[in-house]
Amino acid sequence: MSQWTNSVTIQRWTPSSRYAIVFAGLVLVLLALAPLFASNGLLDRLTALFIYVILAAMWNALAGYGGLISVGQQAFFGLGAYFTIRIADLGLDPFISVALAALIVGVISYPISLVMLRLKGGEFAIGMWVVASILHLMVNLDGLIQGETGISLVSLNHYDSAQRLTIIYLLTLGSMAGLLALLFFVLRSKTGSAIQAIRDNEEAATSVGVKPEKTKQLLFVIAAFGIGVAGALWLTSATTFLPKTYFSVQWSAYMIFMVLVGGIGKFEGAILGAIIFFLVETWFSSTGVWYLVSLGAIAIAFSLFLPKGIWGELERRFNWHFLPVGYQVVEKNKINTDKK
Amino acid sequence: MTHAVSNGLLASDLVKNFGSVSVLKNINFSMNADEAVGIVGPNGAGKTTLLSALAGAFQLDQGSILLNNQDVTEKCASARCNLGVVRTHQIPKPFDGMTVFENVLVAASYGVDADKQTAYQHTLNAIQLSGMEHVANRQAESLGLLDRKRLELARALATQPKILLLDEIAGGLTEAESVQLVDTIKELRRQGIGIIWIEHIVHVLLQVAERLICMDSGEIIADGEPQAVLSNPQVVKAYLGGGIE
Amino acid sequence: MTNQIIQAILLGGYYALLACGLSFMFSVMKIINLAHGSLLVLAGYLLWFLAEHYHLSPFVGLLIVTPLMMLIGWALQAFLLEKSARGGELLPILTTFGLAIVIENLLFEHFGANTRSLAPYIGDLSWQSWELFSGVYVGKTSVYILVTAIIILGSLQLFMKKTPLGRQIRATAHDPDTAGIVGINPKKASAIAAALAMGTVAISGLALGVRGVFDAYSGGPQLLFAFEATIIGGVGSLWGTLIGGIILALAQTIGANIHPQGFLLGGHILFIIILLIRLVLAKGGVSHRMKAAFGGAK
Amino acid sequence: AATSDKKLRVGFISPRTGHLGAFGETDPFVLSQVRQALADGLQINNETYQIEILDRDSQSDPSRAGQLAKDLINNENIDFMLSTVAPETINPVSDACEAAGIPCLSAVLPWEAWYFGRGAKPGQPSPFKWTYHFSFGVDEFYQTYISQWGLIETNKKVGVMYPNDADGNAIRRFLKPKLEAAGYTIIDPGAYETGTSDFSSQIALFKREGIEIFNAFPIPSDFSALWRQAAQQGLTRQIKIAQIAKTGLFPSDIEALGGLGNKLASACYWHKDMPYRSPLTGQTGKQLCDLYEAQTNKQWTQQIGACLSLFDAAMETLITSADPKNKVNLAMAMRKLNVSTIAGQVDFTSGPVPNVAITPIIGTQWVKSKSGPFKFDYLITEHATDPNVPIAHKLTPYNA
Amino acid sequence: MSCLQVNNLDVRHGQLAAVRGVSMTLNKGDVVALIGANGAGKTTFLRAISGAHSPAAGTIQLNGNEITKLSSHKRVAAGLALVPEGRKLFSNMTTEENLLLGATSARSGEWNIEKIFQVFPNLSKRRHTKTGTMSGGEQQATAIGRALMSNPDILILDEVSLGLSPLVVDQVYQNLERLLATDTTIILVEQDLSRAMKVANRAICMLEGEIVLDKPMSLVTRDEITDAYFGLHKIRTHNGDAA
Ligand SMILES: Nc1ncnc2c1ncn2[C@@H]1O[C@H](COP(=O)(O)OP(=O)(O)OP(=O)(O)O)[C@@H](O)[C@H]1O
Ligand SMILES: Nc1ncnc2c1ncn2[C@@H]1O[C@H](COP(=O)(O)OP(=O)(O)OP(=O)(O)O)[C@@H](O)[C@H]1O
Ligand SMILES: [Mg+2]
Ligand SMILES: [Mg+2]
Repeated sequence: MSQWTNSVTIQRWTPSSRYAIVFAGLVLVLLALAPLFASNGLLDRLTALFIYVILAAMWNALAGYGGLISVGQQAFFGLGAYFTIRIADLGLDPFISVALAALIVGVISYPISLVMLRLKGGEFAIGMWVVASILHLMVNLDGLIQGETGISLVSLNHYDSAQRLTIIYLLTLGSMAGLLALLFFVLRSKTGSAIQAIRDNEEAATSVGVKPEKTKQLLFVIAAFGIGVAGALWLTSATTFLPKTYFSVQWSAYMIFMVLVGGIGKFEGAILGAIIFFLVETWFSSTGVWYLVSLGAIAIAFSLFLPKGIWGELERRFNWHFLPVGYQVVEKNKINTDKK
Repeated sequence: MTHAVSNGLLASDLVKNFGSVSVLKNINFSMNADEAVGIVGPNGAGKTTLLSALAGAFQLDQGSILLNNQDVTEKCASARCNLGVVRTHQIPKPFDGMTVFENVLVAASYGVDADKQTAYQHTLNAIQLSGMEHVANRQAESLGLLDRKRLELARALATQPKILLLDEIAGGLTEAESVQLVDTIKELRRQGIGIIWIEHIVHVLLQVAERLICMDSGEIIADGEPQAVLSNPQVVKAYLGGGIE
Repeated sequence: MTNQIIQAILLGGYYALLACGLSFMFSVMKIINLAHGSLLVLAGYLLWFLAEHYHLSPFVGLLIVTPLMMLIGWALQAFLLEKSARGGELLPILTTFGLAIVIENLLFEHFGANTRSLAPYIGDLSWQSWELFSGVYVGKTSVYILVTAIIILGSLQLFMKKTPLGRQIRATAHDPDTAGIVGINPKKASAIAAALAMGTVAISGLALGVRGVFDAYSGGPQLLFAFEATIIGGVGSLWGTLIGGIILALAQTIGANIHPQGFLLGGHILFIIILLIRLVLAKGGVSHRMKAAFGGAK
Repeated sequence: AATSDKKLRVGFISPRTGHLGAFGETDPFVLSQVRQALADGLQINNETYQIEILDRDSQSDPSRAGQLAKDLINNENIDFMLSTVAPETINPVSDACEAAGIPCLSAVLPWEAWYFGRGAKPGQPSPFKWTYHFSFGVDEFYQTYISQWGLIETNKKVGVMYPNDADGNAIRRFLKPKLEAAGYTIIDPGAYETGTSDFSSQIALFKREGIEIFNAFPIPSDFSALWRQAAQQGLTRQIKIAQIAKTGLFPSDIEALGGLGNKLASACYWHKDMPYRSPLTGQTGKQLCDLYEAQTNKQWTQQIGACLSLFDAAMETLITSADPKNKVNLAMAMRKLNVSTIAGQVDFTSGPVPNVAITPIIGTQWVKSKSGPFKFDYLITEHATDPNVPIAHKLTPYNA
Repeated sequence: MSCLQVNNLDVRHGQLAAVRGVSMTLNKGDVVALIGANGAGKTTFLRAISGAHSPAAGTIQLNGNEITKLSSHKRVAAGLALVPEGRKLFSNMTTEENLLLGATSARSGEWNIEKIFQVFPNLSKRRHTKTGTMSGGEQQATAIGRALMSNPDILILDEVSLGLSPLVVDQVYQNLERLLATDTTIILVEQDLSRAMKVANRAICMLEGEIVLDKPMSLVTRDEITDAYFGLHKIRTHNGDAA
């Protein structure tokens, strides 16, 4: 009776994924050394790329794994930047302000999650947009911000320009690596399975012991925190805080584009999507309006014709699983080989 | 047949309305933790609703539920699952985006307090018990109806239930398939798991149930030894018609 | 105070008119159309274009733009919505969001950055008013807009309930495959539904252009207003949308009275509160009684 | 020096598209004039430098403006940055230059919103080393308004609509007390959020108070909604002077208002009838605008001259710096800049703070054109901040 | 004359060939019991016939007319009606509305709403009830009624009795027998062999996407069908079958 259960084992890492992790580690080291040889322009662009990766990974965690599609995540992007300004205005070092601001965003997102997670589907999606509008308007009530005109993080001027660029670069790189690791850890844990189960069928998940509220709240808060970090870092790199820009729904458009193109619900997909978006932006954003039109059109095309994105397609064709969060049941004598 | 049970389920005075329709009307029900109870009744009688009430899928309008003398009325489905009461769904609700193994693993990890290796073991056992070894790595989305129903069962089993609530898991099975299913359920009975089983295919149900309940219009109209219930004229009139016996 | 309440009701009519197409798509076709705002602006631009270049009064322009928008609705259904609706509940959100970005940037590409209004093309009507009683004026256009909202929502409601076509549209929205099996042409039914929705959007576009100004990127706020009106009034009830619009406008007015910056905040916060109340009502023992009470009113 | 040294790269970032696209609409024309004038290079310290202008469109998007600035600085190695129009473009560009140590000159944005808006504190030394700005400020508005409003007999009751943004806040904070001190009664319902679609409560207040002067700093879409509602609810009938700023600068804004646009009072930061000549192109305002109208069939706008004046000042900076490749020299040259441009004198030596030079604001009125070819004429009604500018029209009451 | 002819039909679900090279000819008045294990492909086959699922290869002819490419609503107009597995009623609409919808592409014929209510008298008191809240039996009756409203030549019933209580199953079959009197051609999927054998005059068995048995009911035995059910693995377990 019990032969089968004894003849199989559970595989999580595949050889290719081991190589991938080592490779990712090497890339990180290389990136960390970049300030030694890269030009200021490159460092600055890479900083933007890292922030895109954070945004895509967070939105993907929420939508791809949690099934929570939101067009209001700019709420936390804006808040991250706002609190950085607010705290720095009290006289704290701007980089310490970044960390504090992200924490505050995480904390604030908790009560928001209590309300918003009760909504489903499209109501959640647009409800979050309304939340973003509310937060935007509330931030505007702060006299420091001067309404839509915004204000700059002048305390950054204490650092000289080269030093400042390097600090921001390394801080962003570190944040990205840390946040990706955090996400990967959470998604691979049993919480990750629960998150996906809730996405697919909340009622069934509840009936086998999952606590959907808690699990979703955790995911929501992590995503908000991550996006808060992104917003705060963006501010250090851009210096100027303008409520309308930071709370713009455009950020949601970017996140959606990155995740759809890269591959929704694929950990690697979000990263790939961010890189693609970054390249597209670098090469084509000078075409202005047409660039934005194409972003929208490409997002539509992907969601209709390649719903699993580029990574999903690669995964299907070549059976790549570099950063697997799932499980495979394999026969014990076939272990250590990638499944066909 | 409500009697105080120190070890089992005791539901008193359950009332549930959907809008203006009252679906459960003062249901009183009890079972011992090691009993096998069959539930029959016409369509729309409220069987599934009763099962959902016991499993904690919604809040009752009135009434209370005791499990092993502990009041669980206010407890949600996941808490009740942790206490050992778990259900399957009449219309299967698989986690479409996950493999069969992952589906069952969620149940094994959350239904009962278990470390990782134990959870794996529970998962594999449940998969084997419900005959899904060959599809363990399949995406649940691609399963046919039969395997979906099996998956419902496997998921429920992986939570190591003490009382298992089954909702029409034999519907649409061929004869051979139902034989297999009955064997599985009998195995669970040997392990001492209590069972409540809703089924319209009465002859399958009778192979397992030691006690039969018939519901009609939100009320229990008969409860007791299966043959006696089946020959109850009220049951015949409301449920069986001339179809059986 | 009376004056403000009257103005708020008129404003509510405007929101309801903005929301018609969205509410219709949401309640009947189960699609949340995030491109609604941009389509509204598109209609506004079309009317503006006819007025500016062919000197057609926007009211006459409507005779051209409405069929045009209906055609667009048909095309949307055929090429975008149908396929995305099959991908589950969330896919249309993504595709229509993408569509919104495409439309607004195309509009920008074509019409540039200047804000436009239809008011100049309707002459003095744009600011004429009636004096209701001493000191209380109601703008003529505002009244027309409210009346139009009532007429459109009412006739849509009747159409969906009473006519075979309305029935077919509802059935198709519920399950297009089964609709086909039953003998309904699902493509035709949903194309008609989408065309109807976009037809109302043409009229909403007129209201938008007459009451205020728009530019290519004005769609977002309009979408939020429309969505809020729809949700506050209760999804599935077209009449509710009218009530929703008025409640939204009242909340904004109250917000504005509490704090000069509270106009938009008031509306948004009310929206969140209503969502919460709805959720609380849907749970718990009192729910069905409350629902029965409210439901009867709809 | 090697020939490559004799090339100067100048970045220019303005909103060509987006919400503020109306401002940048004329930039291509101005750029073509500037490039033509610089075709043979610029003489600096007896050497000829080729000037390459790298113009970029901020799309009215501040984050894009900041990115473009960084791109120009890091990848295009520009020597000098220019930027114009509104905080959305200028502030992020200035911030990027300040961060990277690149000289930057900008114009057309009330200087308070540029200086304090970027975090400088009154009474403290200027935190900016690399960025300079010339523009009008609150005080110019004050002088112009006092002068303009004195032209017509009123009850001196002013209803104001100042939004919650840098301009609005600065105006409320600095202008309102001055106007009150000058004997005007200010009815201020408080800051409103842009995007508000109903102004009934404010209109009711103004009617109750019987205001005869109306002053607002709204964005165009807000004003259009506000003013129509004011007309519908009977407010405009009592208004003698409707003085608006920030909106109504361009003919298209006014045309969009239809009949309600006629006789709106405005104030311009440049006018084609200003009696100045561009040192760079040698053109007068009138010549410049006639050329524009002939080339495009569109009515002239005030941004044409303002934009050219930025280039006038920039080229003068390069010339006076002696060594334009030296960034510190350039910054010092800006600090000492005092030059006559097509928009009049730009003088950093007498500014209110070291990084700012003040330019005038001229009272105007939109009047239905009698002779065409365009629908409205934009006529000068007063010249308190720059008496060289000729007055062409007597301000007429709005409700007359 | 044959009223429905299927030639070499292949139907796929993505990679999976659910129906493989199936041919079948139906004559007017046939009452066919379509039998097969779970996943044999019955539903897929019937959905392909009714146009809900387009086949990968093969042809379908109705009354001599090619309908392979026709969309499902046109097949209804041509005289084919399906009562789908799981009933698939429009649950947010009333019984009457569901029935009226069935008449959208109706041909002329004897069926109309009053006649349906005559045949299913228990429905008439549910006329204005939303079908979503009705009992399974009432729903099944409505589904059959809805199909009849189009006055079909061929009526296809997929798993008519799935999930229904014995009493309701009886009712459904009583109603079916009334239909038989009207000379309608019927295809019926039914797991309950005894039932199927009682009403049908022809048995077709499917196994793994293919037809493995096709005979008049009078000529088949129970064992033959059971064999066909499971292919080679013969399992003969007759548990206390319905008496
Ligand atoms: N969520 C709901 N909202 C409204 N009515 C409901 C809901 N759930 C069930 N009902 C109604 O309650 C009644 C009982 O439903 P239930 O599913 O419990 O019946 P059942 O006995 O399981 O029937 P079946 O044998 O057909 O499965 C039915 O009339 C059903 O329509
Ligand atoms: N939507 C689908 N996607 C993928 N595979 C499917 C789908 N529907 C059915 N299948 C597969 O096609 C095969 C035939 O299924 P079908 O439903 O036609 O069988 P059936 O004979 O009607 O079975 P049952 O008696 O369970 O209704 C099965 O293997 C099933 O798993
Ligand atoms: Mg049930
Ligand atoms: Mg089937």
